[in-house]
Amino acid sequence: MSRIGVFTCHCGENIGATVDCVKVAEMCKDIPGVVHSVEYKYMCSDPGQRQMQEAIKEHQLDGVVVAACSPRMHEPTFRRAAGDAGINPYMCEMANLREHCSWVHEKGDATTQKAADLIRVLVEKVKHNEPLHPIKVPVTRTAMVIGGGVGGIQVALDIANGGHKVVLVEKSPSIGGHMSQLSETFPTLDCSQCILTPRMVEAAQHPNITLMTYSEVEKVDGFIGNFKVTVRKKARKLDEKLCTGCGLCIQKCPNKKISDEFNEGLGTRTAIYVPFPQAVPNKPVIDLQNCTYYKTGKCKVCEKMCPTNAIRFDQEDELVTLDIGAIVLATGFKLMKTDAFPEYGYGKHKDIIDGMQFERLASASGPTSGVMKRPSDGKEPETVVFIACSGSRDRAKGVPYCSKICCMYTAKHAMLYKHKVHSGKAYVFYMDIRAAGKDYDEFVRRAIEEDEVKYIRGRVSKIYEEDGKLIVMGADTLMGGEPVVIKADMVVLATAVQSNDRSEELAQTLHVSYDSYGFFAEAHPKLRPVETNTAGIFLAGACQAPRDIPETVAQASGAAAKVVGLFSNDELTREPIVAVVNRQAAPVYSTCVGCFLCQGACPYQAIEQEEIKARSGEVIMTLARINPGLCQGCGTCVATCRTKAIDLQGFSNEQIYAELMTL
Amino acid sequence: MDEKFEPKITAFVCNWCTYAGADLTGTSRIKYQSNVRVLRVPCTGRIDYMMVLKALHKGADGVIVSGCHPNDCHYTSGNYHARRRWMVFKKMMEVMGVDMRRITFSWVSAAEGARWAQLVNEVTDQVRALGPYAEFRQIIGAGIE
Amino acid sequence: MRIGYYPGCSLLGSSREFDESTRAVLKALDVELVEVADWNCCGASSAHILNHELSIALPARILALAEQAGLTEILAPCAACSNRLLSAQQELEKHPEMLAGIEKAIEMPYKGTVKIVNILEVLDRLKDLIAAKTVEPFAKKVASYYGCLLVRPPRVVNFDRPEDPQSMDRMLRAVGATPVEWPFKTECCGAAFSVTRTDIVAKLSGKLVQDAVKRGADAIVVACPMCHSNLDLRRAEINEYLQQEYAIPAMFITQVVGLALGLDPKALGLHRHMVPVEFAETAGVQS
Amino acid sequence: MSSGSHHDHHEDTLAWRVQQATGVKLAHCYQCGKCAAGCPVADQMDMPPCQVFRMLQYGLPQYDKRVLGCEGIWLCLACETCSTRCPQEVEIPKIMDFIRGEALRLNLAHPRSKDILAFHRAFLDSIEYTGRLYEVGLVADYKVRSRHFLKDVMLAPKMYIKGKLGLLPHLIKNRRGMKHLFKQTIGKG
Ligand SMILES: Cc1cc2nc3c(=O)[nH]c(=O)nc-3n(C[C@H](O)[C@H](O)[C@H](O)COP(=O)(O)OP(=O)(O)OC[C@H]3O[C@@H](n4cnc5c(N)ncnc54)[C@H](O)[C@@H]3O)c2cc1C
Ligand SMILES: Cc1cc2nc3c(=O)[nH]c(=O)nc-3n(C[C@H](O)[C@H](O)[C@H](O)COP(=O)(O)OP(=O)(O)OC[C@H]3O[C@@H](n4cnc5c(N)ncnc54)[C@H](O)[C@@H]3O)c2cc1C
Ligand code: SF4
Ligand code: SF4
Ligand code: SF4
Ligand code: SF4
Ligand code: SF4
Ligand code: SF4
Ligand code: SF4
Ligand code: SF4
Repeated sequence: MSRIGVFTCHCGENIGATVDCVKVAEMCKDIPGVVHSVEYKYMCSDPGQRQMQEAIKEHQLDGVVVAACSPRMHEPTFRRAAGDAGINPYMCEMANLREHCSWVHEKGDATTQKAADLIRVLVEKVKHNEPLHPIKVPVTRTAMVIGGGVGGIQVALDIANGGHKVVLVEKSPSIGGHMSQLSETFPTLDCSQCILTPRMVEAAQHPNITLMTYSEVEKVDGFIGNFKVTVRKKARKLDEKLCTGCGLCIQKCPNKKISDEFNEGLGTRTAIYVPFPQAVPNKPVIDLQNCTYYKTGKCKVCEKMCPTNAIRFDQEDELVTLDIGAIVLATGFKLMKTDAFPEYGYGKHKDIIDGMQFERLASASGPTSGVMKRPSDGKEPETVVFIACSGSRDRAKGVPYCSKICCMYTAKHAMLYKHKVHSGKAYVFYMDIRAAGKDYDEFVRRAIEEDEVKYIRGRVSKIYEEDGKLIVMGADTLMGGEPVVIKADMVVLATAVQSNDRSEELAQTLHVSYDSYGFFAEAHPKLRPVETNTAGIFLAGACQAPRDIPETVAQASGAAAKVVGLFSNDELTREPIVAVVNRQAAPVYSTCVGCFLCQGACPYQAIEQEEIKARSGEVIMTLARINPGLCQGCGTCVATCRTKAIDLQGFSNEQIYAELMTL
Repeated sequence: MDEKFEPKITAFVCNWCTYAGADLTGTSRIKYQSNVRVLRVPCTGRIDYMMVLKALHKGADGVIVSGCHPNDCHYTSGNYHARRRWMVFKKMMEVMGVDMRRITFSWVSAAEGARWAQLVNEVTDQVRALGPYAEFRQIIGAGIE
Repeated sequence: MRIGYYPGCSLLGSSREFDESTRAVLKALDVELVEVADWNCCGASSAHILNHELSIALPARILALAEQAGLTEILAPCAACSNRLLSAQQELEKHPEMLAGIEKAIEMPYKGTVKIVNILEVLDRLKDLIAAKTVEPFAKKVASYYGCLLVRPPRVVNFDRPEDPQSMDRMLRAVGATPVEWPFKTECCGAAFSVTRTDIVAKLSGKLVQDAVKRGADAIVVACPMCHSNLDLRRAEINEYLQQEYAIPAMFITQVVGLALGLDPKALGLHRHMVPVEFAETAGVQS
Repeated sequence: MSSGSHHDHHEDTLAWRVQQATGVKLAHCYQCGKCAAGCPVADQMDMPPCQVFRMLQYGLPQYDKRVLGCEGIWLCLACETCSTRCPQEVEIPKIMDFIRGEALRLNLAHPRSKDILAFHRAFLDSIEYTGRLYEVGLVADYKVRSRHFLKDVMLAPKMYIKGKLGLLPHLIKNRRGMKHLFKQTIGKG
């Protein structure tokens, strides 16, 4: 039988002025189960709390209702006090007499009656409360960062400098991402390699960072603080420990005409290769699709040349399973290809290139050593047209969103071109100029005012080739839609930023949400921008939405701070407001019938399938099981379950129906 | 209609938006009618509509269900599930002949203190005009024990 | 093979050779054409300019007649006709509320079950047979000209790709021709203004003729009578506008295929062109 | 909401009528100019398509009037180049069709539309009376209506020689049906 105490607070005049607190305390004495009911001026004051604690002991109370202000204000205070007095903190509830009654109603009997009703509801609830215990989960203090672009590198360095271990997983043979391909960067025009390469080296040499390049995440189990991640290390076909990176194998590989990804198809590489000279790690990999040995069974020149006998043709992929406490996704983006544009020739004109190809043409380390040469015939282009919003903001054939970075890099490209070809003409077709960063609009104005780049407001309808020129058919909407035709030598399309290949697949592996374009979804767009809705998994950079470098790095440091914050605990303590699926003795096991409707409803993927096995090992039934590490206590599953097999601790069916019965 | 009839209104509200919004009504000292009794749940997703029927059965003349605005759900999609279930529930109730003017589904955010007062007043007035919901308790009451 | 046939008005008059060559080629390929009895004009580019309902009722009558004849598929060689028929069919699918009024106007039930195909689709189905029966490869360089209505608007016609289409090029290659790479395959010739604004036609079609010649074509190949009229009938205006004597012939795809199959040029109506179908010996001959 | 807007009050502007009749939303046009950039006749239009939409977007009578009275709408060839490429999927020719109809209805059509109209009227007359296009009749009728008597006279004999000009109309059997069809559609307005 319950022994409940009720403590009604006047809150000075705040409650007392409209609610007759003395009368309320009297009325409460009649509620079945209430053995003690008093009122006091300020319950939250030290004497108030002490009074409650003494009453708990004196009257051997097993539950208390404090009728005072909003639980959103003082629930922790009174629960702590109740706990200190020796009862389970979750046996303490608050009735909100202030915000929901005295402040919003006039003085009178109805208000006093309402106050008593509010208390009655919570007394019924407390009667059905169960003692609960905060959930504690241990934390593995090793982070995994997936994606080794500038975002991933920054996350890894910040966490590592915070004193924790980091595993950086990169799918390509080198870290660096898109930034390693850039020539110079807006808005300062500093050399991309010069600022990135030192950070790449720092990441490689940091004692707390383990690089896993040429590797991909295959499987993720577990929950915050306790993930188990399986990574596939793809076979480079060489022993990284023996290889010194001398490059002899590369020099001698006879297979030299392979289109080079790093140079966006504007250069060539060998079958055994490092993607670019400053690659980290500087160890080659054999491209199985193009290596003569793997195609014909003959060659092995690289093996013969290698002074350290590092080549391993028989090397296989390796699966490694790691214990990880937190994961940061930083897998970046990809660009829409030029062949996506029917009206610009479906990619058949060699001199219509995308932004990244322009970066390689402008880069001192690129295929032309930074000299402006157009791809078709190597001539210096005298007129270059840049087309912004190519595929972006195009609901018909592209993506409806703005790619955010292209206004800026287009201004940069036009500028770089003018710096390299002084007599050249640069035209930019645009719809709006979105340059809302620090020093950004000034940068665009500089392109227009100082470098004399001509900006034309309009989209381009068609491009075709005639007498070695590209005829660009545009219009100028600032001249009432007048058609404008420009004969160009090269056209650069600022193609849309899209989510990276297979990002949906990766999101599903990690159980994080993604939007309809495949970008990973943040937990809240304004207040939790670096978290996902799966606890312990964070986001950085262009994998979430189009981003430039400053934003990527800022978000990366934010994600790192979250991880370091998480790792500052030995254990994670969580409110025990979680759902549970009932379990009963054999042969019933549970009222759960295994329909798994709850699984689809849970926003946090907290519901797993559990197999109940007979002693013989045969599966008798499959039941739902809630992972308390993942459950956030929303209760959606409870309402979804038709057999009432799930209940939510702290807001159980029994509690809520008990509350309803008092009405 | 009985001039003195004071309806009982039960409100199921989520902890993060509407409960906090109602708190704000208090801190802003906005007055509203005192007929409503609030039941706090973590999320509208927690609300099993049998609870709504139970409330009507146990004497409520009107029910309010209110949570976060679409896309603002603290639990990202709980209110979305609540809305989906609500559609089904509504159909079911219509078939059963429940007067849907008795049940109000709304959104009140943590910043909408005035909106909460307005909602409560509107519902209270409407239900007061409708009178006690005795039919429900007669027709269906027994069935949902 | 047996297929319904809707020639349309131009094929009875100004583009008789398209009708003649279509019939001749399909006959040679053992395709039986069943002409829709008592067909009417589809309304072409005039009806929709003046009245929306009329522009649907006219094609609907044709389709309903075809249904009554038990046809499941009809060939409309004229690109304008097939475009109008498709538009009307889709409009009625999208707006079933219009159906009652239309049925009342045409005094017939309309079900919308007839599939409408253009000449390139039919030829494409027969391409193996055509390749096998080709006796005189058309070893010329050609500019394949699709015009507007075969490929646009894509949501209505849903045929080939809207820019730089390939189906006619494939067929031309199959009969030994070499299509030139040119950018004006689907640029507008000015069709609707053939009679009223010959100045615009001269300009737009002139650009096509000029560019086709520049890119080395020996002939322009078309699949639409309106395109043909503009490129052939209106050649005098074009030449006057360009101040040049362009003699490059404009031929129907069916005429080209017919020649390759060894059919009599007269049966293909080649003598009816304003611009004679003649090729200089030196013209790029290759296969 | 299917209309994509939560405003249900509308004044009777041309834009509103366009939307009602064609289902095309003018607010979708974001003035990129791509339609004008590819339009084969934009350089001849006093008002290229994007500017037509810009004026309509205001919903002000003075701009509606300018749109209805411009020549550009009569020059549109319905070639669908613009709508095929429009990034916002605006069905431009459909709108042009409707505006031309409105221009005629309100007697605001540009004077130079007369020739074009004369042609289309002659065309439809031919169909109404014969069921099919009677080219000789069409040309003759058009010349009378447009008063361009001499234009194309030189072409006719050549076409005759080539067997392309039938001097007699092709009559369909059910000519009564044709008349009925016209009466039920265009005859209603
Ligand atoms: C043409 C162009 C010019 C630009 N110029 C500028 C400029 O001047 N200034 C500026 O501030 N910004 C510029 N940017 C933007 C800049 O490139 C991005 O902001 C930046 O690269 C984003 O970094 P990131 O780390 O998020 O992504 P990325 O650079 O894309 O790096 C992602 C990394 O993750 C790896 N990865 C992907 N998937 C997986 C997986 N499943 N598992 C493991 N690894 C994976 C990738 O291989 C890559 O290494 C430009 C962009 C473009 C396209
Ligand atoms: C009209 C308008 C509408 C907006 N709408 C949106 C919107 O819809 N969505 C959105 O995302 N953003 C919006 N913003 C932007 C948003 O307001 C800012 O991004 C945000 O407030 C920035 O937060 P902050 O903490 O950096 O700065 P602030 O909000 O300016 O806070 C700075 C605080 O520091 C205090 N302070 C200043 N100097 C000192 C000092 N010397 N010592 C101690 N304290 C000091 C100030 O008193 C203040 O409390 C809007 C801004 C404006 C102007
Ligand atoms: S030759 Fe051997 S050591 Fe040198 S880079 Fe190649 S694999 Fe490494
Ligand atoms: S075995 Fe392959 S990688 Fe090695 S040298 Fe030959 S082609 Fe190059
Ligand atoms: S950033 Fe500029 S160019 Fe890029 S999509 Fe947005 S508006 Fe267009
Ligand atoms: S200053 Fe503000 S309003 Fe102006 S362009 Fe920038 S963001 Fe837009
Ligand atoms: S909804 Fe209920 S019965 Fe179905 S699987 Fe989940 S817990 Fe089991
Ligand atoms: S209470 Fe919410 S978070 Fe927890 S398992 Fe149920 S649906 Fe998932
Ligand atoms: S192309 Fe479309 S969006 Fe652009 S101006 Fe024309 S109608 Fe408007
Ligand atoms: S349909 Fe009309 S407006 Fe559009 S491109 Fe063709 S002629 Fe121009």
